[in-house]
Amino acid sequence: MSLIKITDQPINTDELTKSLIHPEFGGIDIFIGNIRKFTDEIETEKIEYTTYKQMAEKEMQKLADQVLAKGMDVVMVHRVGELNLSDVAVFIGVAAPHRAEAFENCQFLIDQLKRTVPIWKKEYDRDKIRWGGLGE
Amino acid sequence: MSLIKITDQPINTDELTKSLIHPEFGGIDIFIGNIRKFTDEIETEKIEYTTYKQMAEKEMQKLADQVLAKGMDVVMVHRVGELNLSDVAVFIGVAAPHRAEAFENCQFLIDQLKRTVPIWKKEYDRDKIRWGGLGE
Amino acid sequence: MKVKLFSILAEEIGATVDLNLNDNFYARDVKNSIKKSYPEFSDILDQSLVAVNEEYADDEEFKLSDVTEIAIIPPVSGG
Amino acid sequence: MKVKLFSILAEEIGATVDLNLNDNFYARDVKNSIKKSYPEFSDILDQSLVAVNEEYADDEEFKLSDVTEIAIIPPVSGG
Repeated sequence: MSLIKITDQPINTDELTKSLIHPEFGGIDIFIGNIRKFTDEIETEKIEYTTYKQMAEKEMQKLADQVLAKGMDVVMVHRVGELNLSDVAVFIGVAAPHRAEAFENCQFLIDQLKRTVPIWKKEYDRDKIRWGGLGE
Repeated sequence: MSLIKITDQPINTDELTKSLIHPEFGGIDIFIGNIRKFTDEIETEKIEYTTYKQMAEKEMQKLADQVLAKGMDVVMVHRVGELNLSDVAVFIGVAAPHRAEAFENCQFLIDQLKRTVPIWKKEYDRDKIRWGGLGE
Repeated sequence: MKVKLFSILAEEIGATVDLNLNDNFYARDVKNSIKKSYPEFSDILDQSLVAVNEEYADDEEFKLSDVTEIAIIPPVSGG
Repeated sequence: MKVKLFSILAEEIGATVDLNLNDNFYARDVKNSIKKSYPEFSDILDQSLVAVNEEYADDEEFKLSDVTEIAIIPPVSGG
């Protein structure tokens, strides 16, 4: 019942959350990343995400498979396109028999997604445009 | 906008999740605990939660205050009464500027809730009734 | 003084138990007093905490006149 | 061979760049070949990885005849 995808549509957090609630599991940890207005002094207006979609979904599936192999359920959805303040960019959920595993694996998935999955952000800040991942 | 409460009504995970999404924060971690069918070999049929409500809400607020004081947003809701398989018993959410803090503080809140908040479960298992927290 | 009981103690003994406490008392006196009447719950009482005025009580002495509410808190199991 | 570009490279250079690769090549050859034509992006290319057939490429040698897709992956920034 795992769901792994890149989408250009708004993320339905309610539907994804409910898909993780099963009687086999007792603990669900969910990470939601949304567009933040301020990063220190920098004010963001919108973010445009692009992706190398086929490869990104493969890389997400590889990460999910490591958690699925331990008998947990996983949801990983990343949105691309133009996102405004508060819009949800990423939803990661792990359902596990016990809560410690749910936390640990959910954090693993978002940490790894940020390291390996080919998705890029172009940040439209009040002062200028910034490309995520590149030094100033 | 923090919300701390004990309720005898079903937990609206969608409403609580959306209440945590603000442009001031970029990372939200949510823990959802639901009624699990199997704990090793033991099959659970339902759980009845009771509470010392005024004190439980005070204890939950004390925990939340520690996280609110660090500038994050917090939701902590625990349901009491008779819960069936899959029903959500607890929802803990932390919204923070950065994700590591969200994970750390969400896990802190559920761990502490289980240690200090006066809520008790009476577990109706297939073989017998078990009171949570007491040795066999 | 009526002491609130919860969980298995409430189910087995009742929602409250009436105790005679001294004008000055310690949290442990509350548990000991219940143990005398209900020795079969000594084991659970040993694992329980005492809450005075909706706060967990430490080893300090309480003045009965300051106390509006006492409760026995068996090991909690929320979540 | 058309090589896919993304992020700032796609915006500045285009969605693909056409390269002449040898029948046997290494991932670094792809980056070096682009650098020759676009020296102004050397810095970004140094930070980028190469993906061959939708997998991150290590230092191994590739046979051009086995390759259906090559892409340059600048530092990722999802999440």
